[in-house]
Amino acid sequence: MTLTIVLVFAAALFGIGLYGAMSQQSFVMLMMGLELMLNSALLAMIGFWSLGLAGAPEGQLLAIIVMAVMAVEMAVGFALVVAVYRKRQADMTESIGTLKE
Amino acid sequence: MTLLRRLAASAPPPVYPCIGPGMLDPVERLFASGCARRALSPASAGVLLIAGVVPDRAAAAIDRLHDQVPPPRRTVGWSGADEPSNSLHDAWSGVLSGDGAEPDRLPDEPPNEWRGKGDHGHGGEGMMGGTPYGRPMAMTGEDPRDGLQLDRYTMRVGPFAPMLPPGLELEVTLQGDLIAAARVLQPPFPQEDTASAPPACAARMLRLLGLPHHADRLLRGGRVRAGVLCAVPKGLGAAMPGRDARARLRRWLDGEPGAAQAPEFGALITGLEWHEAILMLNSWSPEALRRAAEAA
Amino acid sequence: MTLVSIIALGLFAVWTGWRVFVVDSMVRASFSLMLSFLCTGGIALILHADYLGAATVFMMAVEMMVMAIFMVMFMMNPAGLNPMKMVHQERLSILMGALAFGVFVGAVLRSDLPDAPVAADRPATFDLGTELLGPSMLIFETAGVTLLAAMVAAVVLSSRTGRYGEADAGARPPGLTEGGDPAGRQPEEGGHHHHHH
Amino acid sequence: MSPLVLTLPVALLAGAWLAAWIDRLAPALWGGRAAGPLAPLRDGAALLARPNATTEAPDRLTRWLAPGTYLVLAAAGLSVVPLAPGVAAVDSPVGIVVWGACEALTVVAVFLHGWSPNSPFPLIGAYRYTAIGLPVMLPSMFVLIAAALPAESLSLIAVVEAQREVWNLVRQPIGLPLFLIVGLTLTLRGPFDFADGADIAGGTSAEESGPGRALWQLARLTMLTAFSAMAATAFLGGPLGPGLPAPMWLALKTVAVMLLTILACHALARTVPSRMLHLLWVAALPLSFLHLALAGWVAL
Repeated sequence: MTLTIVLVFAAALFGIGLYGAMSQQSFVMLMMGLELMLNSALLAMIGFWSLGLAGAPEGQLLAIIVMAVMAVEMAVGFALVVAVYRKRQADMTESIGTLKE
Repeated sequence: MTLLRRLAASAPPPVYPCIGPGMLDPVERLFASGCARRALSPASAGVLLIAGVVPDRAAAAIDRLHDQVPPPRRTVGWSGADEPSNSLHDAWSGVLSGDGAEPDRLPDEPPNEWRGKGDHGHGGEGMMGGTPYGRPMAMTGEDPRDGLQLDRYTMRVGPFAPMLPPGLELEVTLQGDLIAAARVLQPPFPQEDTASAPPACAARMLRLLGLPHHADRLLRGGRVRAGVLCAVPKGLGAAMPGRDARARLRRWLDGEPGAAQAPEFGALITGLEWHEAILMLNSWSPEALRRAAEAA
Repeated sequence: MTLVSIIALGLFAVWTGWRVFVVDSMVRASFSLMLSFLCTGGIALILHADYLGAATVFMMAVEMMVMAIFMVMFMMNPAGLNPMKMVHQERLSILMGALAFGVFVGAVLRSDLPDAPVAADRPATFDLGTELLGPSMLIFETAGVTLLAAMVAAVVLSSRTGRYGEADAGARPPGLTEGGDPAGRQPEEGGHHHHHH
Repeated sequence: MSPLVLTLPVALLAGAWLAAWIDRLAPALWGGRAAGPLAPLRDGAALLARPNATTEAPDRLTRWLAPGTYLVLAAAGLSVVPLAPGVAAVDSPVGIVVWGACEALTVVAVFLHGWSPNSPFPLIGAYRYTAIGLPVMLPSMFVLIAAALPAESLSLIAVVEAQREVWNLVRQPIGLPLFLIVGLTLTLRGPFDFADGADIAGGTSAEESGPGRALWQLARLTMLTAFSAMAATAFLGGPLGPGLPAPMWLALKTVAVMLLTILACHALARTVPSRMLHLLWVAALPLSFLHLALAGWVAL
């Protein structure tokens, strides 16, 4: 029962995150959508680990990997935003329809 | 409530000073004596101290500062001839009891009319246009340091800003903490020689370095060890090698007077961070800054 | 009690997650996202994943602080002074979001979820440590090296000077219309940054 | 969570008052006048008797939320500190990580405090503090993990137990000085007070007066109390000691760390932010990494 509730919340967070990642024009807002999807994955994993796997350590390991993925996404994402901003003075996805220049 | 008020009345009153010509040294000694606490911003003060005869050009600034002191508030004038601590304490009790509160001097209006204007009734137009809530939107501009084009914000500081010599008015354009452009609008007021004496000047710098007790010790005639010099970055405000802000503070700590005239500082502070710029400006005496600003 | 707090935290997590895309101010958006993560951390604490819960709070506080600063740096109108909606393909996105939610909820409700709650006295943090530095050492080390690579990549990508000259040499801002004149800074200005050095 | 949680407000308020008084005694070291034990109450009353300052279009909710959060973080950080061997108000198996989370959220609280009044100097203070506060989190983590190494546990109760023979201060001599940097940053003090400095007219609290300012000052002082207790636990053996009751030992050691922090606050000059940032990345971070490696080697 508790696991179902946790997973429904995770599904809701994923839905909102997907909406954000698809609809936002700004790079940084787009990244927020991605982060929200990872948040949902984290929540689901913690739910499964705690309520479905009787605390098998691999479940926590996976959650740690998700956190590392978030950190990598942030670091490389922001570096790309800086690089594009230098080149194009642009912070919106439409502005880089082409990789030329 | 009365207990709270009685306790509060025995605390040193928070005073924001508006320092006129020739009054810098008396005001600094007043606060070093401990009978009042110098508020760093009008919002944190209860009493406004008008020291000396403030020239007309700064009268509007006093009205603005007056209105920024949260009511109930009191204003105290001081010519420097008498001992002001009694009148400051009387004003503070008046502030706490709330009688005889002074009303606002200026109407509370934004720099641009915005109510009911624009697409959303807040003065803005489109995404970047108009004056939302009365202020124009910040626009991107060249970054003097690494070329990333970021928003610029222009503001006026002075004439009674606590980190600048009284009277000095600057218009600075900031990119975050970085001064992208600076212009001197008004020179500092002339001050007595005592305000440019080495201990007074060094004390001002020490306060900016977060060492108020060292500063008070200097004003009482004590000495401060030269270890504090490491906090001033080397080469800051160097007119020529070995003549930087650190060297100037060292001379003051040794009791030697500094240069009589500063170089043209509007250009010098451009490209520095705010803290560096303020340290550098305070590494010249108020008189040296006044001569430089009037020569420019 | 546990269930009630999980539901409360979950609802707050979803609400703050939604607020991220509703508010105009970028600082509010970042910290809404942070609150959503904090709720996840709270649920983890309730579900006995102590280390994960506390680490989520720690990581996300730092990450969202950085996020807020980048938002303010790069967004025009970061404070949301003029209300704005910078979205594209919004209908499709809403549809996809709703679809994803529906599919997941359907899968959750239809599948036979395992029911094996963690024992309250299980040393979860100790287990995690032995797992990380025992059987899964390789995965853990790979994650570490990946993070290092990401750090190096971030510095290389974001620095101005590079092997082939300045990153913004000849930079040309995008036009307001497709193929239109560059908006904002003009391209010929791009050339003479060097006079500041 | 145990009924011991009720002791937290008392401990925090007493610690805040003591820290405020020591702050007012400090001028005596430089020949100034020391104030009596009532001075903090007088100054507090002087703030409470004034109204809150208003600014144009502030973020009203966040303006209260920021100092409130800061206060709650101090309480949360103190809650995991063992009051006696084996006894803590909140017996968390990952107490050190909980404290780390409180540190990280403190940066957010200070940023929001500078952001909410909608005024330039507070905002500059907020940005500056964030730039300094985030890199300080890294040495903080290394130092705390090093303190946990001899205990082979992230629980503060185990960290205390592991110091029965010898304090961590002896095993890891540069841990406490590095942790003092963290403490000065968390409490916005002296050389690390980049949020509320004099050059930006009081920084994040430039637009504050009245109860709002009082709450902010109280939160800073309670955070100093929580930090001192945490440092005493991680490096000075916390409640361990002969003769006196265990909580007394913790209180004494907490006051000792508090004295040290306040002395460092008043005696050390603050340099410019860019130089401090450089020092943090180039000196403090490698030093803390070396410290962790040495601590690991000693623990083996």
